[in-house]
Amino acid sequence: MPRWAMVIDLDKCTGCQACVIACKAENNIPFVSPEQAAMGRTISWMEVIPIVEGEYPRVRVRYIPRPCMQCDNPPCTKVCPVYATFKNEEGLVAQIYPRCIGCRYCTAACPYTVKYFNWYAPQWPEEMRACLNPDVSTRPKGVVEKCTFCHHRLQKAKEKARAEQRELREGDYVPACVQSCPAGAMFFGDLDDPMSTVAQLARSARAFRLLDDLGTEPKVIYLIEGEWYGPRKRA
Amino acid sequence: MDREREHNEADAKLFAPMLETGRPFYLTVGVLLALVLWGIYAWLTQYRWGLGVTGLNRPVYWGFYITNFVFFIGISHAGTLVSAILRLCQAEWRRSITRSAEVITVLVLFFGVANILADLGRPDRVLNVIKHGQFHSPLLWDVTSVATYLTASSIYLYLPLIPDLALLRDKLQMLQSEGRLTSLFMRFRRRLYAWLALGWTGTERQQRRLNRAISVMAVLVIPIAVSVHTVVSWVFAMTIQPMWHSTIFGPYFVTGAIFSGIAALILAMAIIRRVYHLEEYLKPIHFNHLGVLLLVMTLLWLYFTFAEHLTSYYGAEPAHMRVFWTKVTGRYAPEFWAMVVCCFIIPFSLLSRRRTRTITGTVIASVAVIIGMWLERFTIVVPTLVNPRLPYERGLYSPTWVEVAITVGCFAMFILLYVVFTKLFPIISIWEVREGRERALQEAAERIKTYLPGEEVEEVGIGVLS
Amino acid sequence: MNRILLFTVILVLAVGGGYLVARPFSEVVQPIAFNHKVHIDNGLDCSACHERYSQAAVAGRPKLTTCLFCHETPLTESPEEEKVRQYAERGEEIPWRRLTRLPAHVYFSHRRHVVLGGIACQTCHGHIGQSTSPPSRPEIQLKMNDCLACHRQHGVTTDCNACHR
Amino acid sequence: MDGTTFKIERREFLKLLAGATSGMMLSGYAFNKLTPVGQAYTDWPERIERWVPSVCLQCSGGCGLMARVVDGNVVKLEGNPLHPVNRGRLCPLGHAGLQLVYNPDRIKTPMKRVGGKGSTQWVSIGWDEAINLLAERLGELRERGQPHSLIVLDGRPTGLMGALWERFCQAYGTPNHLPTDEPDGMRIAHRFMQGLDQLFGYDLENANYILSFGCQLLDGWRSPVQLARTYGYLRQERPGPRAKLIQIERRLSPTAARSDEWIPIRPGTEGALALGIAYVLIREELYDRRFIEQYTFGFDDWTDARGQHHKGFRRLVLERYRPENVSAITGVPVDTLIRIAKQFATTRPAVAIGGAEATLHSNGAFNALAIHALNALVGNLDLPGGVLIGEEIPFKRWPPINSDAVAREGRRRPRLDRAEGDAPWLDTLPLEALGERILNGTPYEVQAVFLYASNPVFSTPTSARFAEALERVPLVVSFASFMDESTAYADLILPDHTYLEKWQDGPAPPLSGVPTLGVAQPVIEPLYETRHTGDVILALARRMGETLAAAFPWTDFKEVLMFSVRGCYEARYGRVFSESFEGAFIRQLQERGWWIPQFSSFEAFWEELVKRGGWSGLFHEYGKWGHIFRTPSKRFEFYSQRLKAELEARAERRGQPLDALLEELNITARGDEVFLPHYEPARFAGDESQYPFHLNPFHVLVLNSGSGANLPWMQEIVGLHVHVKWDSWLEIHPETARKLGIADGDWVWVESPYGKVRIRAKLYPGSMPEVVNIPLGLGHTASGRWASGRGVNPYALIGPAADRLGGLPARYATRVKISKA
Repeated sequence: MPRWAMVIDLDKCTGCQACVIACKAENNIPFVSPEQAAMGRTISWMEVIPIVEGEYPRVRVRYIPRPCMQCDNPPCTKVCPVYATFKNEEGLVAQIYPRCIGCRYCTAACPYTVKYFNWYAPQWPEEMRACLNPDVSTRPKGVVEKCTFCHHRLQKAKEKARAEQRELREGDYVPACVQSCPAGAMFFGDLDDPMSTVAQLARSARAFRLLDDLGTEPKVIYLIEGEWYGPRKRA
Repeated sequence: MDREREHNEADAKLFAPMLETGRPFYLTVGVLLALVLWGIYAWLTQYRWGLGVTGLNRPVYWGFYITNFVFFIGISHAGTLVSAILRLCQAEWRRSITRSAEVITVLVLFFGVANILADLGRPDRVLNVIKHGQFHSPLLWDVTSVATYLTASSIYLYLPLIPDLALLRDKLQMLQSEGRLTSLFMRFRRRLYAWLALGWTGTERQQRRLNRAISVMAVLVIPIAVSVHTVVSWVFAMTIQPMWHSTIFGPYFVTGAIFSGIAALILAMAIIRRVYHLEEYLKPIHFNHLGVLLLVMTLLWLYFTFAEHLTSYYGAEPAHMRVFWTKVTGRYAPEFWAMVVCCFIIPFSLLSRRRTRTITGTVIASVAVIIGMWLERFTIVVPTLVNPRLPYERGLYSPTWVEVAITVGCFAMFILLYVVFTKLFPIISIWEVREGRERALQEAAERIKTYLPGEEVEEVGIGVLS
Repeated sequence: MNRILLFTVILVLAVGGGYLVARPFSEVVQPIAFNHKVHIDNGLDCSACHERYSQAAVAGRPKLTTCLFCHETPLTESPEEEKVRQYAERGEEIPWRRLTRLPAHVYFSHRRHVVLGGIACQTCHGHIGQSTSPPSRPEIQLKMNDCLACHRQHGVTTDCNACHR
Repeated sequence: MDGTTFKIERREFLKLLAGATSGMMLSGYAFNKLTPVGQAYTDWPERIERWVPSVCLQCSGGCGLMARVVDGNVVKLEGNPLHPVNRGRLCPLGHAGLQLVYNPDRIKTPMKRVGGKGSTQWVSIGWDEAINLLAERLGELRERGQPHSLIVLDGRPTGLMGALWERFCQAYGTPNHLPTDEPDGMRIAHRFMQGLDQLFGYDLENANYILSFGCQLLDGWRSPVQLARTYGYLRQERPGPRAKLIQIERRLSPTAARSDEWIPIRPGTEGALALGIAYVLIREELYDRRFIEQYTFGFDDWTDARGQHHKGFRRLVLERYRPENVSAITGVPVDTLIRIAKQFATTRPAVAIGGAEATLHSNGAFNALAIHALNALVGNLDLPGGVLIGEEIPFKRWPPINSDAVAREGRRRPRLDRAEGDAPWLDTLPLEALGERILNGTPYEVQAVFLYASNPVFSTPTSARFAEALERVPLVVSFASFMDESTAYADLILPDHTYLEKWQDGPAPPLSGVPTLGVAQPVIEPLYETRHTGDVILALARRMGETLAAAFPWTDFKEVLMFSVRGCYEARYGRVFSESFEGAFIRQLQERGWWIPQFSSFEAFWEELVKRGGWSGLFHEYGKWGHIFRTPSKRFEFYSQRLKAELEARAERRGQPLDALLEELNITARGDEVFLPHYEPARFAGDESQYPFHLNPFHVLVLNSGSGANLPWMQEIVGLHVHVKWDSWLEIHPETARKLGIADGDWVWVESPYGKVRIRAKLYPGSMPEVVNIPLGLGHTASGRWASGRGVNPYALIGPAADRLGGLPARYATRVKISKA
């Protein structure tokens, strides 16, 4: 069984947010009105966290793209009372909308705050419904949602590979954010395959994980900014 | 029979609320009903449009409802726990207050559950909790323990009610035989009492069995009550969120629960005393005793609060400190310090002196504690959520009219049900008061003798544990 | 006692009435009384009309052009067959109604099940191939437990993610 | 007793009745829920999926797209992996193309204004009627001999559409095909120093040191995805140490944030800093001596043919731009300046790039000259890692036009945006001045305005005046897809397709020096009654008489495209987009001079071109020394002889002394210094004592200066670093804010001599104490439901100023004051 993981090279990231919008387009994420947005109800499975540090003129802005960490030891799945969020055998933390009762325990338990709630039923102008992705359902009101590593792409990739009677290859399955990253800062693959790009990069001395000390074992691995003379990869 | 009449005359005031109803009652019910309807309307609005009509957001996913949930479950400790402990301790002054405490417990639990339902994004799927329940979720523990507690405390309310129901049955029977029972409703009530009284006649055997059942339940209900609030606290403590993930949350919440429970009980007693003119049954001494209990809980609460915050402060983990400062000096400082004033400064200054430990004093302290404890729940739930671990935009939370209405509706409905209960059932345990009047003095005297040196007295077959 | 009886009778009537009122709306009425059996007996395979079941998620319904491939000129004297040409004259597609449906949050791939999994059409669609007139409701009403049972039996994934997105 | 029983019975009956009814309703509802309502299930998605290549037109970056089309709808846009510009990647704005195409606010049919000027009522009309109407009105103008009174404002003047408009203007007889896209100030330097009129590329992938003077490399400059790709490559893909990026800018922009060092600088003094760096290079002899000797002119003092002695660049710099002087002007510490200069000189290849921030000033042209001079000092022209002078796309030339007498006469009239009709670069008027000219009727009355991809009422300083001007013009025609601020003044609206609905060419902006052309087919059927503006031009021409019709021998734009790309087929170099490994081999062959045709016929070429999405030139030939210096001296000219000649010619024509002309052009230098890169103090609107802050209206990648504002996704991510969504914000230095008593999130008034806006202040340590920043692109008053009424438009504050030498609008030359609202 593969263990899907993402590597994000912060040194390459330009903070452009292409990943954010690629995700919204791929996963039928509704936009909310400006008033709702001001209340903090924007849904953004992939979000870039800006960190402004230092004082003028030595100011630094770091951009940290943040999908669901797909923890190996997820604090959210433990607290779900109805098995609406769970970790599947490939390590993806799933979110099953038709099961969810909307108690928002998982959202409160997630130390990365990656879970979002449908405060209202999502809405689109009629014209825009035409460009919804038919591979992904639109969520009803009152359920929790989050980044799924575009697992519908995995299902399609698997089906395609099987139809072609071959094993899944690296690059067959890539989430929309990784696919779109203009700077090539994002990598995706099987962490259990020692030869995969992500596994190699995960071993890099630049590698770190967000809130690593919490023991959540995230499968999103970051590479810190700065000079580095180790092996390099082209996404 | 003579003795019976004697008693009845003495306790006429206890029967009065159930037999006579005046305008103030309807007025009260009317007002409460209006508030309840407002709450229901708010809930329907929320059901129709979704939780978007509340002020909740990301990252403040929980707000008023969860606060209310914890608060109501806390209040529920009023009863059962206090009355059970007092019973087990054979505190004689308990006799006139146990019932009002137990009723609080049973009724308020419903509103704890109701607030959880109000908080669900998909209340229509609530049965998933049973169909697909996952026991690794503390929420399931909650479901289990609250359900158990509701069952146990209902039984615990019912058991001591049986002799009183029989009294009522007999009373109404008497009235009917005198032809004074004309209304259909009264006749229905007579039948209801008869049915609920389970044929109680007060024989020795029945008495013994009842006492035994009550004492078993009293023993049983204490661990359940402790577990309920511990589990409620674990909903928070089992996450790894700053200032939730705390080992003392169990006892801290239980302490707070008993604390607020006693306060609620004092308030309820004071109102009952005033409205139903039960000054003879609920005496200053009762308030004094409960006041002392409240004082103890105040100190205990302060101890836990201090311990909880000091460890956070001293450890100085950045994530914890953000929450800490939000409470102490930041956005939620007004709520936090109001809580300290309400939960400690007011009750402590009033209750620590005998001179101010009067009925008025304890009532003021109780009102403060109830407000303070609600604020405590609020300052536990919200500031942590406002400060997510990652440097997101900090959330702000301001409840909308829907949350206020549902909260008010819950309080109103609780009070309404309480009022209705007092109109249907004796809010002071009549038989226990009688029992006290008949036997307790002598028993107590004998019991006290057993404490004294020298005199070897045979164990007296009294008390609940016999 | 009478009262209880009366109440029961009214309840039964009410539920039954409601069902009867709702029933016509829930029936699937096809624009043409299509005879599956005749087509199968004439040697046509499912894929002749449901073209893409082996390549894609959706098996597809026959386009008018597919029908006209054979029915350009009358093969029988059936008035139903005539309707095909009437649609053609009006330049309209035949508005076939969908009989077997899944909820919107379930993702089902025909290729995956039929080609990769080797599941026979009949497993889910029953004896539609033997029907002589369009059924008004599917013969087999699939529930999630049916899916799960089959998945377990074949030892394939029971991960919720596999079907729910 | 009986009475009571009856009563109960009746009540009971009513209850039962009610119960029965509700029971019936409930059960009916339940059954309906359980089983499908047959009638509703005619909706039967086939899920037939295709991927269609296209070209993104959200900005001028020229990225290739792959559109995922399911059942006739585009459901996702991804990058075309074969396209050399973006290699399968896409920026946020590119993804949001979906929200543009499926935007509910699109104009759905041609429309005609009813009720005359000033009315806001339009009626839908048919295309035939619309085109006939337009042909008639334009015909009248020609009959009256006033074809020149038509102006075409073209916001996308590159590529075939620009050429088509130009040809239409030629055949029709107007000189007024006026570009409205933001000019690139560095072009001035290319013209004066190298005699070339084109935009240069920069070989960033091979550079080791990039000195950016306010160039928004990662915020939408030229081709955002290509730049981001390059950035990633420079950071962690290329072998060897990471390239250094130094950002000299007045704001910590995302580019500055991602650079290795941010050097805040006083607005408008970038040229001085460049000269200060030049000082260090010259003083420490760190410049490329061989290059200076062989390929430059005017570095050392020189004597002209008449024996007159002239000052050289070296002496000017050594005399005037000592680091302490430069530090005093720019506010950049001396040690920083020296350090940067030494790094620039020693970390080769090093390249200096000027951006809009440095050149859109009243002294923009001289800033550009100073910055470009640095590239010459390190000899990094047309070399790996340097400035690249690229090839144009080899479009096939269109047949010449036989224009009639009316057209020829019209074309002889002066262009409306030229102050005196002399050399094209000198004294070009910015857009706002154009508005004034229309209002004043000078030099002639304007009778018709075409708005193509152009929204001057939104993106021009003193836009109210421009609106007035449009009110005054008898015929305003807009080809916009949205009811934007300018289209609101249109008498006729002929909505164009969106880019996913049409054939188009997508030339990539020059960057790698390699000509790259994207070719796009319609991805979906047009959603509405819109029409390709190219087709409209052709249809219009056909209806306007023989001569015009003859100039356009094509039936539709697709034919224009096919005709033109034949040039690529016949170019004997380059290749239809291909996988990089495949391309690498062909490239090696071509670099060695081999040419193997890829296709046997044009048809085969065309088919593959459309399927793969475009054509590219594959490689850049470095060091074409004879080709890149088209100056009188055939060298790189520090001392611009062309500038001198043209200024003198103008002075002479006017019969005034040169100094008087310089005075008029606001040039303070005199003598030889004028023609050398030197520092001219920038002028700012608003007195410093009254308006203490510089206003910096900055670009945001996702807004693309305004067109992104009606895309909800873009509104959601607009102000990432200050946590602002759906709104504008004012970035202010925390200390400055404290002094003014402004807290984060407070409403403030920003007032310039030209206007006043109310905006929310955000404390941002990345703003300079004396500069406040407002994003460009919000504050629409029209343009759709999501754009309209959100945020403020900084153009309301900006004065109509320009660099009069280079014709650059001085967008960054306004001062403001701030007060709490």
